[in-house]
Amino acid sequence: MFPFNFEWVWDMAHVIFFGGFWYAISILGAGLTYCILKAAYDTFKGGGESHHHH
Amino acid sequence: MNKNDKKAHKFGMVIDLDKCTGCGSCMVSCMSENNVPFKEDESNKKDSITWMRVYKLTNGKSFPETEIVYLPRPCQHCGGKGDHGHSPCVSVCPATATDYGYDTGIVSQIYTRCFGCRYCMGACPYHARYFNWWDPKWPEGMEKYLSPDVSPRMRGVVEKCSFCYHRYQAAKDKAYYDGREDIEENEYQTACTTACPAGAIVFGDLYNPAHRVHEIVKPDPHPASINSTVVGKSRNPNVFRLLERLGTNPKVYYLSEREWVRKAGDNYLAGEWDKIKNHHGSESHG
Amino acid sequence: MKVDRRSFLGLGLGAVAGISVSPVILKLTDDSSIWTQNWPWTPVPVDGEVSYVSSVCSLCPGSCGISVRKIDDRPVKVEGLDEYPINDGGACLHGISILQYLYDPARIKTPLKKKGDKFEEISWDDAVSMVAKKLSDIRSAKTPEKLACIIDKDQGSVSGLFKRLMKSFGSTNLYTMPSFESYLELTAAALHGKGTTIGFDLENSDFVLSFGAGVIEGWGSPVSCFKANASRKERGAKLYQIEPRLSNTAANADKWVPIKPGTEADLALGMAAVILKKNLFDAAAAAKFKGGFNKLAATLQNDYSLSKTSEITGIKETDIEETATLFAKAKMPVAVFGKGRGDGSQSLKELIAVHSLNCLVGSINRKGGAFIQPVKNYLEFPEESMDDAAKEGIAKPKFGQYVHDLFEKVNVSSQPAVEALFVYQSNPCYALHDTKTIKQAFGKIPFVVSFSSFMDETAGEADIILPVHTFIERLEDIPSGAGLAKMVVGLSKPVVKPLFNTKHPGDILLLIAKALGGSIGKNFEWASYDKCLETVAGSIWKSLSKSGHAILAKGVPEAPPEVDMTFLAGNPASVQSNGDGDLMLIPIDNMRLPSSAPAAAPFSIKTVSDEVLKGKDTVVEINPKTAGSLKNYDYVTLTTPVGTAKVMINLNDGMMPGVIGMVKGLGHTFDNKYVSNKGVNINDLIGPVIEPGSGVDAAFGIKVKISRA
Amino acid sequence: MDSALIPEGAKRCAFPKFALGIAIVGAVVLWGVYAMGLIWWKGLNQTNMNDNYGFALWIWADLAVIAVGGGAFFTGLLKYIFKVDELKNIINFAVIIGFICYSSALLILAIDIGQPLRGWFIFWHANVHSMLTEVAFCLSCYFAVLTIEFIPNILENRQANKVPFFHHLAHNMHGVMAVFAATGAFLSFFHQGSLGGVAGVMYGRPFAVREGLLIWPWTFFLFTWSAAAFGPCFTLLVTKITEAVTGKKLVKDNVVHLLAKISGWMITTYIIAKIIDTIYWATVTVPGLGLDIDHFYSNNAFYGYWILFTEIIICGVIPGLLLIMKSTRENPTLRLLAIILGVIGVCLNRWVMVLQIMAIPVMSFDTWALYIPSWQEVATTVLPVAYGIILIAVTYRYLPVFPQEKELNAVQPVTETE
Repeated sequence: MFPFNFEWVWDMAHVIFFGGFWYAISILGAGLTYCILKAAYDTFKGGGESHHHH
Repeated sequence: MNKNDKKAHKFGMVIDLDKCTGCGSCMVSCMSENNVPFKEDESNKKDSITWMRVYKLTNGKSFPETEIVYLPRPCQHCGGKGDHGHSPCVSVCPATATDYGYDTGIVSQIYTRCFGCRYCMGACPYHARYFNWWDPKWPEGMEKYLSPDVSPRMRGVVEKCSFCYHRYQAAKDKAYYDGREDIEENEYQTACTTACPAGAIVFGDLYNPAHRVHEIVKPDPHPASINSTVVGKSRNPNVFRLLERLGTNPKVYYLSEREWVRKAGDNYLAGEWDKIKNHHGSESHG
Repeated sequence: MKVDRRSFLGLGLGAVAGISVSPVILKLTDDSSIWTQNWPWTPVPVDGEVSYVSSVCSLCPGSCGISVRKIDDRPVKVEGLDEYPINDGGACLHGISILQYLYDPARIKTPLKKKGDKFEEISWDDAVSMVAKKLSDIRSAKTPEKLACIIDKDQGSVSGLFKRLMKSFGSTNLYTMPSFESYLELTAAALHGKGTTIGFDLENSDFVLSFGAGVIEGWGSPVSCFKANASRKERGAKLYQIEPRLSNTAANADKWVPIKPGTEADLALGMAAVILKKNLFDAAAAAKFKGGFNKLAATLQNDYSLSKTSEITGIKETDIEETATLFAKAKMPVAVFGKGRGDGSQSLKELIAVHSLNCLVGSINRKGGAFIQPVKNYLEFPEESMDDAAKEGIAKPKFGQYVHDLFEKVNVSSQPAVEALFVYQSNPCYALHDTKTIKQAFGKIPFVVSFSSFMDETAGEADIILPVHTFIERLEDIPSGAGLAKMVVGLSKPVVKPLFNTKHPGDILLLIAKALGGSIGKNFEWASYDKCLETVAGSIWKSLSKSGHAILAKGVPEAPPEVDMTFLAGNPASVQSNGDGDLMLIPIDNMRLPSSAPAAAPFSIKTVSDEVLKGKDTVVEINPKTAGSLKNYDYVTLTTPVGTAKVMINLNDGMMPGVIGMVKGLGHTFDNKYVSNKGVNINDLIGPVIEPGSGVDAAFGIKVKISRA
Repeated sequence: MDSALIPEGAKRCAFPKFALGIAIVGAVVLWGVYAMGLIWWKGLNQTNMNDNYGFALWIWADLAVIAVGGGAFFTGLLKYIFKVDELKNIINFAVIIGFICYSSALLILAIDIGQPLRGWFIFWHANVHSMLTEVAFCLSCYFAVLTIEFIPNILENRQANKVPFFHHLAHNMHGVMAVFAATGAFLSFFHQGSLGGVAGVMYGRPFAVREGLLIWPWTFFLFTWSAAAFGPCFTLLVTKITEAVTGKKLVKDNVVHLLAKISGWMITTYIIAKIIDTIYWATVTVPGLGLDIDHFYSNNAFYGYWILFTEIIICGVIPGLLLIMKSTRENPTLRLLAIILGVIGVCLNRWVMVLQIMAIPVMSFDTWALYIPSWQEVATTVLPVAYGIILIAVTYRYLPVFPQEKELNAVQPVTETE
């Protein structure tokens, strides 16, 4: 899973597999982080209950 | 270790089915050597751990034409398609708990790594893999006979024949201690081989022409002409492997002078055997 | 701060979040997996110094050399001993399982005394004095013959000590359990004179004609036979197997000749007739036959013509003629007998008839043939001093020649015929035919003393149990026998210190003799059994202690023995089976299941096929034609004149139609869940059939009725 | 008593009635949990699995719920990437069904493995060559995606939405949902495929093995395709059941017709591929290994040709055709028949690709292995179903799952159940 696990080999299979995996994880992480930070910002700015439905 | 390493071995076995008496010594020697547990009812053979299992085969004819033969089945230590080490089980294990030793050709099982998904068992057409459905339990005091060379397996993991790998390690250690580069043929023999009272099992290095197993099997180093995934086919017309056509490339060979026995080693379409049998083992490349 | 619902929720969420980001979860995850890798209830064998101890196995008469691997004090693995003259490295599954016997849950851990239906623990002193008191009482009553004794075998120093005790005591009622060796000696006695035995030179024979002998199923000395059989291919030797079912031996043989059960003697005589008629016999040898050979030859031509033999045995005339001819024309043929393991009931007529073939073709004391030689008495016990009671006692006749005669006598007598019975290392309540009557006899004996390591069926019937060391806990001489061509005495050694409060059987006898005192005590004045063995083994002790074995005889014996045809010339009748069922039930000896003491080890039971044992049921073999509409694993009830049993069936094309085969060695009832309460003991279904002329129990099977259960 | 939590303007049954329903299904859950506890405590000896049947009922259930849960990723893909906007009216529900399916799948895996406490080794000691590794990674990641997709719907609960942070979070997550959906589709493609690969790469098992493209056997693509094809059938089926139970129309016909049409075309194309695959396997692959396909279908009463016929024709060709033809698609009865057949078909396919593989002997002297699950296996397999019912009931009651509900049920109040 990580390069420090002893099964890890720097071969094509690992690069593709974990490349894909960490890429997906990064997108999900970044997306979530963005949403949370933005929500915190919006809350702090006090948009509040104003626009109820989208 | 690299597979092209000069010191690499390919340990294998040839079992003479005409000599095998079905006595069961190999099974018990294996169980005793490898701390295989037992339970109250072992008559359901589908949940009975027998790394070495002796199958009974019949020719299917009725009295008095009936014939039977016994076929001991350890783990076949498959080299996988093209003998590249991608055994059916090793290639599917998600947690690298079973591994192919390129220096020995032995398929290992790491019990503390296995988390019991059993995919390897499904992938193995030989039923050579066994799951610990129960906690291993010995009657009070009997655990004293357990050997420290092989750790008893906990519930919930898969186990199988290791070609008595601990014996290889011990032999290697001794050779190292004696200042020798490599081990002798008789220094590393599996528990089933040494126990067989009929001497039906021959074990050794399939790469080493001086070893008896090589003399009997005469493995063809080239891929078979009809199926390029098959490597190491025997050039002895009486020697066969189980399910050779699948391309699993087992390192366990069988020997029999009886045609129906050799035929039972694999699947053949109607009429196919008669075409193949004369051909069998004759694909010599010298 | 007031904790309202909202802040409580908040706190909770905060705590969860906090724990999630802290290393606690990771640590717990890691620790829990490490815990599963080291579950305290999964044993971890302790490592230590490796050593090997050589010894000899005495689980069966095979007497193989074994090598025991030890880690410090713990034996961990048993293997065949390389270069041992009998087995040369090979081992059978039972020998490899020895350590399971050592730690058997049914081991008797201390002397026991029966109280009601239960046993209570007693001290050795109490146990020995109770036995001594009972024995003294019997002697005081001047009925020393009312002490009877059953031992497992005739040879060896422990048997010697039992015999010595019985003789000193004044009783002739010492019996051995039937064994292959006992049948060999009976056969040899009839043909070649008393005190001789037979060995078969299988490893050199080029044509083995087996009358149901399970050459690779535990017959004789099993590992030695496996080896001889395995070398057949290289030597170009042939094996012809004659028996009603496709046994492993039949399957491995060059030819299987199915025969109607119980007609083996007739076939042997029919073959003899062919050999005589075709002049294929060794005329020079035959010229020296005594006891009416000419009369026998005439009877054979008359009663055992090809057509008659064929009719009796169900074998085609051409097969009989061809097999007899091949046998007679082979260079080094040998005919072997003793169905199955050779230790079950056998007809002496059959054994003699088969062995006569060896005599006819001149295969006696010839390479690859049958070796006739005197039973070697290698132990030198000093002459017993006998008091008057003893002298009077041994003048009285024995109840009978065989162990079944003893039980017959006990059962028919209204007064106790036997006051006290010693049973050493044998299990008559399980292993003899019609176990019900055997147990009934045990009930009629007031005082039964068991010398056993395991709480088996017979030990369970005892009043006092004097537990003995298992053989890997003790020193003992182990003589070979069981049809081996060579005669070897091995030394069984204490590989491990005794686990429990048990004693060496020899030492127990020393204690009992000492407690009895007088001339009996004098006859046992050794400091210990070990000292006794060293003394009585005399000339071979050095070899025994140094190399672990001594070879008493090997190679072809020189002097040709006499051949006396009297028994057959009397034209004895063949044994018939009891009952009125349509089918014949015959016992099957299975290599993976011992049929007598001790019972199978858990490992051996584990290897038993599900076509033999399924769950708690015995599976019997039946030909599909005989089974009719019955299917595999259907339940049926078997009914014989002796008993009934519910079993499953296995449709087996290798079984002769009209015959049902049931394995021996199942149906134990003692307390070991891995081994007991599995299947049926065939001896509950078969009763003894006493052979006229020989007096042996010669039941080869029994008529049986089968019905769907 | 819980009216404050119920979406504004929605009619729901009385709380005691709801609670009673939950309690009944909850009893089934408890039964399942008890069985699960037994299995974790005593081990897999509580099942009727054995060394021949290492994969059994659970793995089938696992594969089946993942297949039918494929409606979530495929609907998401259509809605967010291909911009099929009508599907916004069913996407919430598709996500919830997917969430139930995938959480069930993970739970089943946690019961199924012999050493649950070491389950994470599949990640930590990953063997990247194993299809199962790929399954585990993609499955877990995709479950995270489903959770992310589910969160905004939860936050839209009337009370939760009053919290400004939650309100903003839900809003923002909707904003970037396309990114999550794309990632989900990518992950789904691989784990659905890898589940097919699990069977296809078993070259020791002639019944399972398939040739393929690079490292992927044909079953890889067939599984992905079939999940995308039949997943929407399951979404529609559960919607139909929910509508029947609540006695309300929740999704407009045009949305249903659209999804059914897409599903129909997917099924039809899939089944053509499946037929080609089967013919190639039966006439080239299997004979090449010395076997006649009769070997797989003629030993016992259960595994006969009927299973092949049912899977491909009755539960493949027929629903495909019913759904691509406008007349049959828009006939409620025939549409329902088609989606039921479709769901059965994909489940049957997964059964065949797990249990039949295990049952068939490969060595000439081996025997068929038939197996009947133990009650513990049945209980733990029923557990996710009961849990799913509860989750649907709770979400339906408290969350605005169906955007069209208010509009469709505005006129007169209808008798409601839970």
